[in-house]
Amino acid sequence: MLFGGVFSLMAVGLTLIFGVMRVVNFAHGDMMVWGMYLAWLMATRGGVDPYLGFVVCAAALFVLGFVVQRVLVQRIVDAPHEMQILLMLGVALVLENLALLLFGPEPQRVRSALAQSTVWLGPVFVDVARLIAFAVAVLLTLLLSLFLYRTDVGRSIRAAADNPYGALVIGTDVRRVYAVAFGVGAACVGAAGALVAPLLPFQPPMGLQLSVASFNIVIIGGMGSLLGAFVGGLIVAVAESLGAVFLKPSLKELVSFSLLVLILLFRPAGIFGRRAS
Amino acid sequence: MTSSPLTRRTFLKATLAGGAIAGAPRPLRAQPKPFRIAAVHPVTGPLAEPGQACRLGAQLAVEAVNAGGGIKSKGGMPLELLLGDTQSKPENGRIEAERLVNQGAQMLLGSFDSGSTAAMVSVAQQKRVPFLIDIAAADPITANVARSVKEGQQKVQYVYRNFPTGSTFGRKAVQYFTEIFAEAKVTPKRVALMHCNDLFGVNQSRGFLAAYKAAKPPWTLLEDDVIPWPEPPSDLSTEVARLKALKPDVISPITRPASALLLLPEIRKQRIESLGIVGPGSPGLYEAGQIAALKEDLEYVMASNPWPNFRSPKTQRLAEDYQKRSGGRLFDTNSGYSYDAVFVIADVLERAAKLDDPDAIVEAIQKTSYTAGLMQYGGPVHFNEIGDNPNAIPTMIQILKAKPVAVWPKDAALQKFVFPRPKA
Amino acid sequence: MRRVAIAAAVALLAMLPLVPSVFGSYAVTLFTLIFFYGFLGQAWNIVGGYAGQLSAGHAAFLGIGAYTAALLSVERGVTPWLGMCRIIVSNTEALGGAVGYYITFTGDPRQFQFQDARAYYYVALVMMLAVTGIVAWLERRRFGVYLSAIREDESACEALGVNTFRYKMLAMMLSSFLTGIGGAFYAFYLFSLQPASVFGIPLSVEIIIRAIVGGAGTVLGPILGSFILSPLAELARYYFAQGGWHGAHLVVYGLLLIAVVLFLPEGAYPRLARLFRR
Amino acid sequence: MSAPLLETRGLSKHFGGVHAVAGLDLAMAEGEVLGLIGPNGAGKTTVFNLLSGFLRPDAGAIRFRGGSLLGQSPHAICRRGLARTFQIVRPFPRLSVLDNVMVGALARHPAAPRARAHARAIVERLGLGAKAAQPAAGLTLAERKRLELARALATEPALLLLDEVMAGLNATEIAGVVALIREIHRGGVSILITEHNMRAVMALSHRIVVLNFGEIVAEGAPAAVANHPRVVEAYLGEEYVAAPSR
Amino acid sequence: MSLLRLDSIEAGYRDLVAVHEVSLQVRAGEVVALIGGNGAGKTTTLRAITGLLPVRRGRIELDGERIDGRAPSEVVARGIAHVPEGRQLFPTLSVRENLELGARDRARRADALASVFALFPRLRERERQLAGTLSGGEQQMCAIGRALMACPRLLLLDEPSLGLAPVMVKLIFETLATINTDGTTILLVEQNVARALALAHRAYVLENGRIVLDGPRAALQQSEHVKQAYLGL
Repeated sequence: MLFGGVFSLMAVGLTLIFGVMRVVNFAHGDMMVWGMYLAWLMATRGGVDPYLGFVVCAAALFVLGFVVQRVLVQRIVDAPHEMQILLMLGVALVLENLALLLFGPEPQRVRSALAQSTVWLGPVFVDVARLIAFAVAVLLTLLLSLFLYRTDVGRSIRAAADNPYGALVIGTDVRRVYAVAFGVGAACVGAAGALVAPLLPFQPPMGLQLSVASFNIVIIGGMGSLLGAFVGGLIVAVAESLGAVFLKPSLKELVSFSLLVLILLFRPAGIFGRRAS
Repeated sequence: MTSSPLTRRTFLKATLAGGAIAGAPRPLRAQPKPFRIAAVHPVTGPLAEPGQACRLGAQLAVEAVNAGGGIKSKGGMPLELLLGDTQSKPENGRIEAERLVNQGAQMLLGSFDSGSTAAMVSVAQQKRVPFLIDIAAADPITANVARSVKEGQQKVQYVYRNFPTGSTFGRKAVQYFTEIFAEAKVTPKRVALMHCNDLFGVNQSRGFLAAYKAAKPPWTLLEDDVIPWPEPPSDLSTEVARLKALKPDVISPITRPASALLLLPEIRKQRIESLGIVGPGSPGLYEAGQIAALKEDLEYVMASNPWPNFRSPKTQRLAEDYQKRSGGRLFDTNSGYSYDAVFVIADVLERAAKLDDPDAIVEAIQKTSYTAGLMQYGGPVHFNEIGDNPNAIPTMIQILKAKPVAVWPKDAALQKFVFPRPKA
Repeated sequence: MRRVAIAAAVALLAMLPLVPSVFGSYAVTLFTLIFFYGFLGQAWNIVGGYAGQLSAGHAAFLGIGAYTAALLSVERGVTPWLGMCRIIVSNTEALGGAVGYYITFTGDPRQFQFQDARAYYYVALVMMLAVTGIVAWLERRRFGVYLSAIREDESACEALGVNTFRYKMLAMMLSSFLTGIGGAFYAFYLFSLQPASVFGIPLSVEIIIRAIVGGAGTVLGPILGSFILSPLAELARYYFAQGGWHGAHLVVYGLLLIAVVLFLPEGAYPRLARLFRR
Repeated sequence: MSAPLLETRGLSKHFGGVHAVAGLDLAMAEGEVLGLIGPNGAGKTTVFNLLSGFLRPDAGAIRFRGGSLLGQSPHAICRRGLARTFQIVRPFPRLSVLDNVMVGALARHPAAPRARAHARAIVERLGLGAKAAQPAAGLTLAERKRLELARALATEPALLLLDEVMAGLNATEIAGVVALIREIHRGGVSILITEHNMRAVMALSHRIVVLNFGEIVAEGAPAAVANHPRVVEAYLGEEYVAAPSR
Repeated sequence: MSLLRLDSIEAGYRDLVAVHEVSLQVRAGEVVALIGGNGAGKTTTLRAITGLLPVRRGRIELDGERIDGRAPSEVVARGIAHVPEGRQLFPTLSVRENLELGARDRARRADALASVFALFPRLRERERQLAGTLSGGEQQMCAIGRALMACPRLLLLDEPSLGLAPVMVKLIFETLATINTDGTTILLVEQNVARALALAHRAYVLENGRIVLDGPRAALQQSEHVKQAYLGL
């Protein structure tokens, strides 16, 4: 359940990129893995606790996202949808294997003093680290929505997501807005990566799995809907842990998959999605 | 953390150099043409970690053979490794084997996971290239070939394996459990089995359950309450909560490195009291990185794994060398079995009547009786009618003072096991 | 001219049967896999390319096909030749418990096993050509025209009397049936089957990227894509997989993939077709 | 009078609180050209969507050639002989003009060669012959409108619903389309047309129904309707405006 | 000197040339109408001015400074605001957010907002409402207001009457007259030729991508060609 916050943050990043550019970021999970490795680097080399280091991770991933959009995605915005998927798959492949080259194949885990302790909340005991990850992730999501709803750049991003032509007509530098949006989406997942680095062992090939998890959440919540991604993350986390309690633990993943199928059958646009007109 | 990026760079350099030595033809003296071996392992993708260990083990062995004068009966012929990467995907096992055979490989070595190993079998049988499996546990890989030879569909078996089979793992684990419990004078009534729900974990747990049913030991396995988890997991708290509800005497996990990093701290956090954690054999419970990350959580944990024979000074020397070359990784199951496989091949080549005839090599393989291996064997390396080495067996190891130590069977033990685990 | 392009492609294809007698078995294996992926890409093309329904779950059908064929053969001695025809009838009960099958290597053609690897080459070639022939034939028929129209505008199709649901369903069934056949081939070519590898998303990705690179929704796209990407992967492996830089070849392959997308943003076939038209 | 070709009884549809169509009773005889006019938002397009099966009515009945159309899917309705065009033209952009028309023709001629021949004839008849092999994406608006007509015609309908086929065309082009519709009508097709271009719709229609707020406000011969005070009120004398609605 | 000058520009989409050698001028303070049938190239001309379409030949000058080849953001920054066909609002953003996005200059935003609200009191009432829920006329007001937020020297309007009830069309055109009186130059594309000619000082008639007629309002209102083709008389 407490993973929900992080799930949400990761999905919010994906849905932001999709909502604005209509590009499915297949390298999303790999960007998250890079967030984890950056947190790990800082913790092992500089002794920076990941609960502080996530800021740097987010910044670094922002730059990565910005550059990917400017240099690669921007060039094929008009190409068919599937070509963009292909491009992002190429990026994912490069990111995954660069991580393998640089960091090696062993699973890593960041040690944070906080990750060791637990507190008792009434009858259940809770991991302090998870509690913090959840709180920070929710806080970041709130900050993101403040950014989107209260700042000029944020408004431009929402405007470009709503109607790119309209944004162009009124003189918005849409290319810059796109790059910023991609950067912010990547920063979200980078921060999410740093936050779970002390909780979740990570290896370079994990990216695909994380991408798929994000897609599930976003589809369940509704493509392009920030609220949907946020609530979707919580729903999936709750559904999975409930599923694990009441069903065989091995069916845990099946739960979110079935949820996905149900959503696709009965609400193809997702819980908070609007049908394209 | 032992493998920081700095040492990683030295590791890369080391393996790069190793690759160059093993990979380049050596025009130094007027040596005979090198004998080429295709070493196919999953060095990228989800299985990259053990795959890279296998590759480095094989590379070190080739260096050692060549430094020792190559294959003496063939005029000091050196060995050369041609390297292949399955990317952890079966179809690449086949195409990499084909590519390397095309580049002149005369024997195949590989490939850690059973899927790509099976795909390589077809290359071996169709193209008549002898194949020594260094690691892959699935019984049918060799048994199926042996059966088709027996039934006359195939003339010759080209596939041999120097690694315990899945059924051996189960049988030996049950045997060790029984012996250790007897030695410790306990009879656990509630042994709880947990496993990762991937191909490896499922096969391993099935083998263990089957062996338990067959052996009918005095201790009791909770057969109906086996707890699986999806691999890699994101959270094991519910699984461990279920485990706690079982009130286990002994916890018996089959892990992968990633899941072990979650499982053991979770067991501590949920304060499950038990006699100890004894696994039927799996990675994740003994590697240097895991010990560094898990620290006291791994202390006293036992697992039945193929293990190097550290009583031998030769093994100790190599383990040190390996640690230096790998940037601090431990010489263990994967590097060890790949290392031994190269030496078995060298021994075979030494004895083979001629090398340009695969059947002559096969004949030499079938007559193998090799005793200088670095791993802990139950006897000399030899191959039975199925093509397996019946003396390839696991050893019970235990983490004692942050070091994995062989503790059972008695003749392989470096120290006495500590069981039940002392209360903290 | 479109005809010239097709004629050139046909001429190239006509040379393919000669490959095994000219090149070594590595090339034969490489081509076999190219054909295999061309076949699967073409099967995907029906639903994903022509009908425009992006189906990432395709590997699931491959998996079911492969499992059924293998199970029928391993457990009941039914020949996969027959299994290939009844793949669509999936054996879910047996699938549920299956965790990896290994097929006995017999070299018996009746068991769809061949001592000579070239046999697989021809089977894969015929499979690829046959499915391409089917797609080319369907493209000019009612089925093909309807699928393309559905891709372009579904409700306009409805207004013109097209039962879009029915045709999407038919496309899905045909595509799955063909993918299932591919699965049977896969199982007996590699002699083992594991859910993780056969059902995985990575395999779906492998199938789809080839069709997209070549040009989704065109007859020759998936084949072209397979002929472009497989050699690129091999080249990357050949030059960058040696030595200690584990993963370097996949970085290179990823960069090549990115380059292909940037230079051929509509896929290779439309570009090629334009070249011929000039 | 024999049984009407098309008949609706109490046809109603509301979106949220808005009654787009409220209890519409409409009847059309075989061979008739009926004009359906009204200001923007009067409910004309909703009526078309209800008749062609793209929307389900909340209440009411639709009978066509003696059978009910309620609950029928759009493709089934098309096969029963009721074809429509869309106000915003929807060609299949990457398909050739001929293939576009062929999609319609296939509804009557399942064999591709016959459908193609039939489509070619219609393409020629509607003056698109020179562009038959081009992708529809490259057509001008006027040509797209013709293509839209051609596709609908290829399904060999008994009744053709034309939704603003003249919107956005210039005077010459409008004259061409009017002639074309006359010709189609002569070929035995009944026509229900909505149009903002009053001159054209007055010239074409035998009878006109004026819709406002989902209800019929006037009905009758073109000349009579044009002078009806409620119609004048609804239109505020903007009869020469050829602006399409949104 | 003219504020805007188009010198034989050619522009189009892919293989299609939509306007050929179009030359026109708009002097400061004027309302100029660009009329013609659908597909004549009116929208294309406006899009070329704003930089939404590349100009293939010819040149566009604003105040003697060349602006063709510049990105829309730069063109807008130089004082041209475009109210596109179909309004192109941001439907899930509030009216106020839509308006604020139109502003180029943060410092003058509050003033600009106040004057837009003064011009369209209806927008102030609906300030917090999502733009997608406005009626068609209100949406058109919002689109014009959004363009005015940039405090433009030249306002380009593309079919402001499209799809609006007659009462609303009347209101919009009255407001446009006010905007012009307040000092904003207007280039108007409109199919409602009668209304357009009533407002404009001068007009150009575009057919098949070429200017076929131009002159002061009165001359065009009298033109037989215009009467026949566009006024339906």
